[in-house]
Amino acid sequence: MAKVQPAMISAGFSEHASKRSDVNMAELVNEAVVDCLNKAGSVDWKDIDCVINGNMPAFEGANMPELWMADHIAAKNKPLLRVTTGGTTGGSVFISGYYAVASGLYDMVLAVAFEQQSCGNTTVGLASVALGEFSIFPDLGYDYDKLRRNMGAGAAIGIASYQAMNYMRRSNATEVDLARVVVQNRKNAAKTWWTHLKMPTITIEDVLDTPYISYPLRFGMVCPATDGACACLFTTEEKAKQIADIPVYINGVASIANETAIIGIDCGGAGQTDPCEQLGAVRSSEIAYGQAGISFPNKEIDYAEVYSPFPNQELQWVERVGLFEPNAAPEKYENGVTAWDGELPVNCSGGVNATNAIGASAMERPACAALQIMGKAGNQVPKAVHTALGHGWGGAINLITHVVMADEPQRKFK
Amino acid sequence: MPLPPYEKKSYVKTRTMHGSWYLSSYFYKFNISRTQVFLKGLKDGIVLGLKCRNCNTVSFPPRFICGKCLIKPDQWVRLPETATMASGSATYDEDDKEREHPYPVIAVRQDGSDTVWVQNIPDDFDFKSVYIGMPMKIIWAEEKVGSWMDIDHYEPIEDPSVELNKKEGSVE
Amino acid sequence: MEKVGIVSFFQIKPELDKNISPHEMIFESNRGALDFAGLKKKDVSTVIGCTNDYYDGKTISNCFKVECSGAYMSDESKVEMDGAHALMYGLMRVLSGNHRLAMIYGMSMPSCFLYEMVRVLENDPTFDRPINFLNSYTSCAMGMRAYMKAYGVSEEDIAKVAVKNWKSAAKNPMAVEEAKKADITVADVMNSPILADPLRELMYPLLCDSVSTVILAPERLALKITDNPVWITGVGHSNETYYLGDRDLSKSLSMKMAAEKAYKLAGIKDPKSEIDVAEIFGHSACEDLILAEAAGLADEGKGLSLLDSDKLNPSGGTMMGFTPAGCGLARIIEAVKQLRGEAEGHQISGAKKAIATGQVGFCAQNNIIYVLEGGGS
Amino acid sequence: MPIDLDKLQGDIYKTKGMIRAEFNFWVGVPMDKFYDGTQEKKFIGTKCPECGKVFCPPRKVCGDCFVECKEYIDLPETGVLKNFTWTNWKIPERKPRKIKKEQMVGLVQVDGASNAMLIPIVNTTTDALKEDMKVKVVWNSKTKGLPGDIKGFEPV
Repeated sequence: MAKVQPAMISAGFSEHASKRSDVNMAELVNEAVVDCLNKAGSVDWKDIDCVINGNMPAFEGANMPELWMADHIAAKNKPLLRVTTGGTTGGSVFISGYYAVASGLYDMVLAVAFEQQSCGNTTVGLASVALGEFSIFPDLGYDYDKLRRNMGAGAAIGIASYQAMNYMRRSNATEVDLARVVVQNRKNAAKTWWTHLKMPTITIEDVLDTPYISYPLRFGMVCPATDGACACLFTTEEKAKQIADIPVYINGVASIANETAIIGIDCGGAGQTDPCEQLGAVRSSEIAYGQAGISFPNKEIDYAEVYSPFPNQELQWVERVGLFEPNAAPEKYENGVTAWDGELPVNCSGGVNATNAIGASAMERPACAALQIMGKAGNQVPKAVHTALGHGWGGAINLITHVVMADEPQRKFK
Repeated sequence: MPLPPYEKKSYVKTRTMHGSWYLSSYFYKFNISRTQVFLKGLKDGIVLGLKCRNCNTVSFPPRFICGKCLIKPDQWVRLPETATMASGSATYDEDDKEREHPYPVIAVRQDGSDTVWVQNIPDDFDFKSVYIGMPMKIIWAEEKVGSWMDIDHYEPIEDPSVELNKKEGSVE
Repeated sequence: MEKVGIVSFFQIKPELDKNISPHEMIFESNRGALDFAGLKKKDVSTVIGCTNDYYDGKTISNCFKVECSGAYMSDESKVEMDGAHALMYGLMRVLSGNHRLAMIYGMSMPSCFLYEMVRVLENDPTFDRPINFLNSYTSCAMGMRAYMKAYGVSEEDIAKVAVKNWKSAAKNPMAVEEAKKADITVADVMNSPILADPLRELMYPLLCDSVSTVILAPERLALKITDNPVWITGVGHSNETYYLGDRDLSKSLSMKMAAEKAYKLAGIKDPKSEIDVAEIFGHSACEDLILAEAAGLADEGKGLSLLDSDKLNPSGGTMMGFTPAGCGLARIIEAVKQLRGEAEGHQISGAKKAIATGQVGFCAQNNIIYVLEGGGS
Repeated sequence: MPIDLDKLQGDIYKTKGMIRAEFNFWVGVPMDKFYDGTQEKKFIGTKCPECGKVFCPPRKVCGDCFVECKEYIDLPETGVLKNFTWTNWKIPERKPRKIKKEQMVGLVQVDGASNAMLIPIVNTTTDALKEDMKVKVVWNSKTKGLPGDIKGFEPV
């Protein structure tokens, strides 16, 4: 119900790889911005009114790096805003791009998210999410070894394995179901030019042969650490019609926060009793669908990109965002409903499971979904895509971003 | 077994400049006014939870802010020694290579409370036998000193529902 | 731009080392702001935080602040710049019509981290950071030297600005106690130790722990909530290049561009006469002048003339207590107090229009400016 | 594990952080060439193809034109001091500390470049520093292709 209808006209990516050793952070982001502007047709960099930027701060050890890289992201002498919310950074940047246009303050907004994880140590970065919260426990008498073990499970992989246990308990999904998701993602990734883990020949057995990292997740199921950047260009409905052949209208956005899972604040218990219940995602999708005028997401959504570094999360999120009935996802994956040529394709870019440049990942989800609507995606699905969604999660699985877009403006608009 | 190779891209390798972030120069402040009461309770073998008067949410261990209502809860309630397993996993400790089977870790919800907490379980426990919803109980430390480790670990207790479910022919 | 009202605000009194946990501090401030306007938690549909992972010593510093900031089940996001930038995002959300009430807070606890050290992490990691000479002190000092050279201003003149700010802070009940220097003289400032020539210790603000919270509402709703809202009628935001060697440090190009946009939105033709109160976020005494000139309050190089009136920083500016990531919001709150006539001890009578600014970066690289107007009732 | 109950007095408890995170920033091709140059004791800059500005240290992108600067040019060892300061504070990534000998630092515009770089000033006194003074680079005796190769600039 935004007063100004925002539209997305272009998306650009840098090449993603485990070590982009040829570029520094600024040059990496520059690649994505240049790619985005090249694909935007008549838009010149001087037309951009505002630049919004974000990444996961502690992973590169640079505080507010966008100030340094202002020249490289076409932000010299322009407004520059930094939005960071952990894993959902990309989604939050995307959403703030939406709001910058929807507010009527800016006409042409560039949103950029990036991550160069090879600069730092991701494990230390993830550990420092909770280290501050835990530093008191040894003083309260908590055994240090046990603390490390128990709380080490609180980092991203740990939370995911808790989620996986709960999800498998609920839906009776097996490890084969999880491996199937991985195979689908990595095969899809092989068809997109910028992705990281391209494995066109992978099989379920290959995945199940790898050792466990944290039960029930195996090494072969876990996302890689990637360097990469993504840029999106937003503008108003009127301008978008002039510039782009098929503009993508952003019709609903939401980023609902929930209480933390597994670990609470100031030595307290955690509010989410079941980490795969995800009230925040349910509420976010309700709000975003409400804004977009979507009543039956399972029928009206043509394409979905969900943020799933771990395969169990992909199964879980497609249910929580209303695409499938609860606990029905494993069966749908088995029947090929979500495959590239299925009824409801999911993560045809390979998803986060194949490419995880953390700060950029949550933006690549709506960006890839928008490219499918435009018909310009690397792994374009055969069916016509009219409505798509992009989703992201972050923090202590308590932050969610949810974006719904379509090839026509909101029906209830005006 | 390694995964099949993926198409690796190669890039020019440039120099690196070193940088560091000293988290050791940071301090962290905690409000332990509620934790103190909680730990004193543990010393006497009492399990305390903190209840929000507005939404009746009970937190264990106590949280000094109720996120749902944005007020400070102030009503102490005594909780039973039993708990329910809320979630669980097993970590393969990278530093401890000699150990063959993984360490089980669990999150439990104390009965009567609405929050979960990561708790200890004996290291030699067979993690494949635990399941979500399993009833458990507190095993106290031999000497209680008012520390977090007064709850030594949790142990499963007999669960009649397993037998009942079997009779019904459930998958579980 | 449609008018957006500031309906409620709250600031925790700054202290050098506050005996409170950061979560509790945010709770007190956000709860205080809700109570001040008589609102309930569920009325607020979006919460924008302004914290910095390097100030908090935690990655994803907002994920543990959901409960204490009242963001549970509301649309939450974080801006990692200054509090004033977070207000900009809140403003966008209210203006879009998707949200009705937006709560914005900015906080940090300098008693728990080394601010000067963290600023070093802002450097270009490929050149400036390994060389390790660009920091808060040297950048302020070079800005000051450029200003002094360009306009023939002496160190004593800059000291006068600092003296004025410390004296104003003494009148402000919300100022940190250590900053209340009612008897300070120019000689005191000139005799204080040198941080980086010509910047002296008393030209640099005191770091302190605090939280500031502001609640925004669109025009019609604001009038229902309070009789005395303060309107945001204009906003401008701009950023210039990072490289100090490319910039003319005696001016602030980004503030100039931001102010032009803000005045255009607010319909202000002559800022010199129309603006009654200017709350400027300058990192040092000299930056106050540079930014005030760029904001059009005085001609270039004539910033010292502002000392004759009470217009510039009646609260003491950053000298009243500088909270990284919260200072911009504190400036806005001080301006709001002036417009509501609630500034005890340092009220400027008949204040109608005010500006408040926020910044991040070395030598005020990224500036944001708000035009605020009073007059609800 | 023993617990010190006396330490737990009062409502607020303060703990200290534990770890240190290490980072290795890729410098990118233009800066890599710059450091190759410093190893051979010379300055290298990039030139913008549109506005003709020369950047030293080099940059990939010109902020005013937003085009890639592909042309590398050699620059002389002399320059002009644009701005300077001196400080007794050493602020590394760990803890700021005060040192006895003041360090001089300035913005030096290498002749032929259009921007200035922040670099230490050596072999002079604080009183002798003046804006628009001619300066010349002092190389370290051993150059390793690191920023430390440039000891600083000294007045001519």
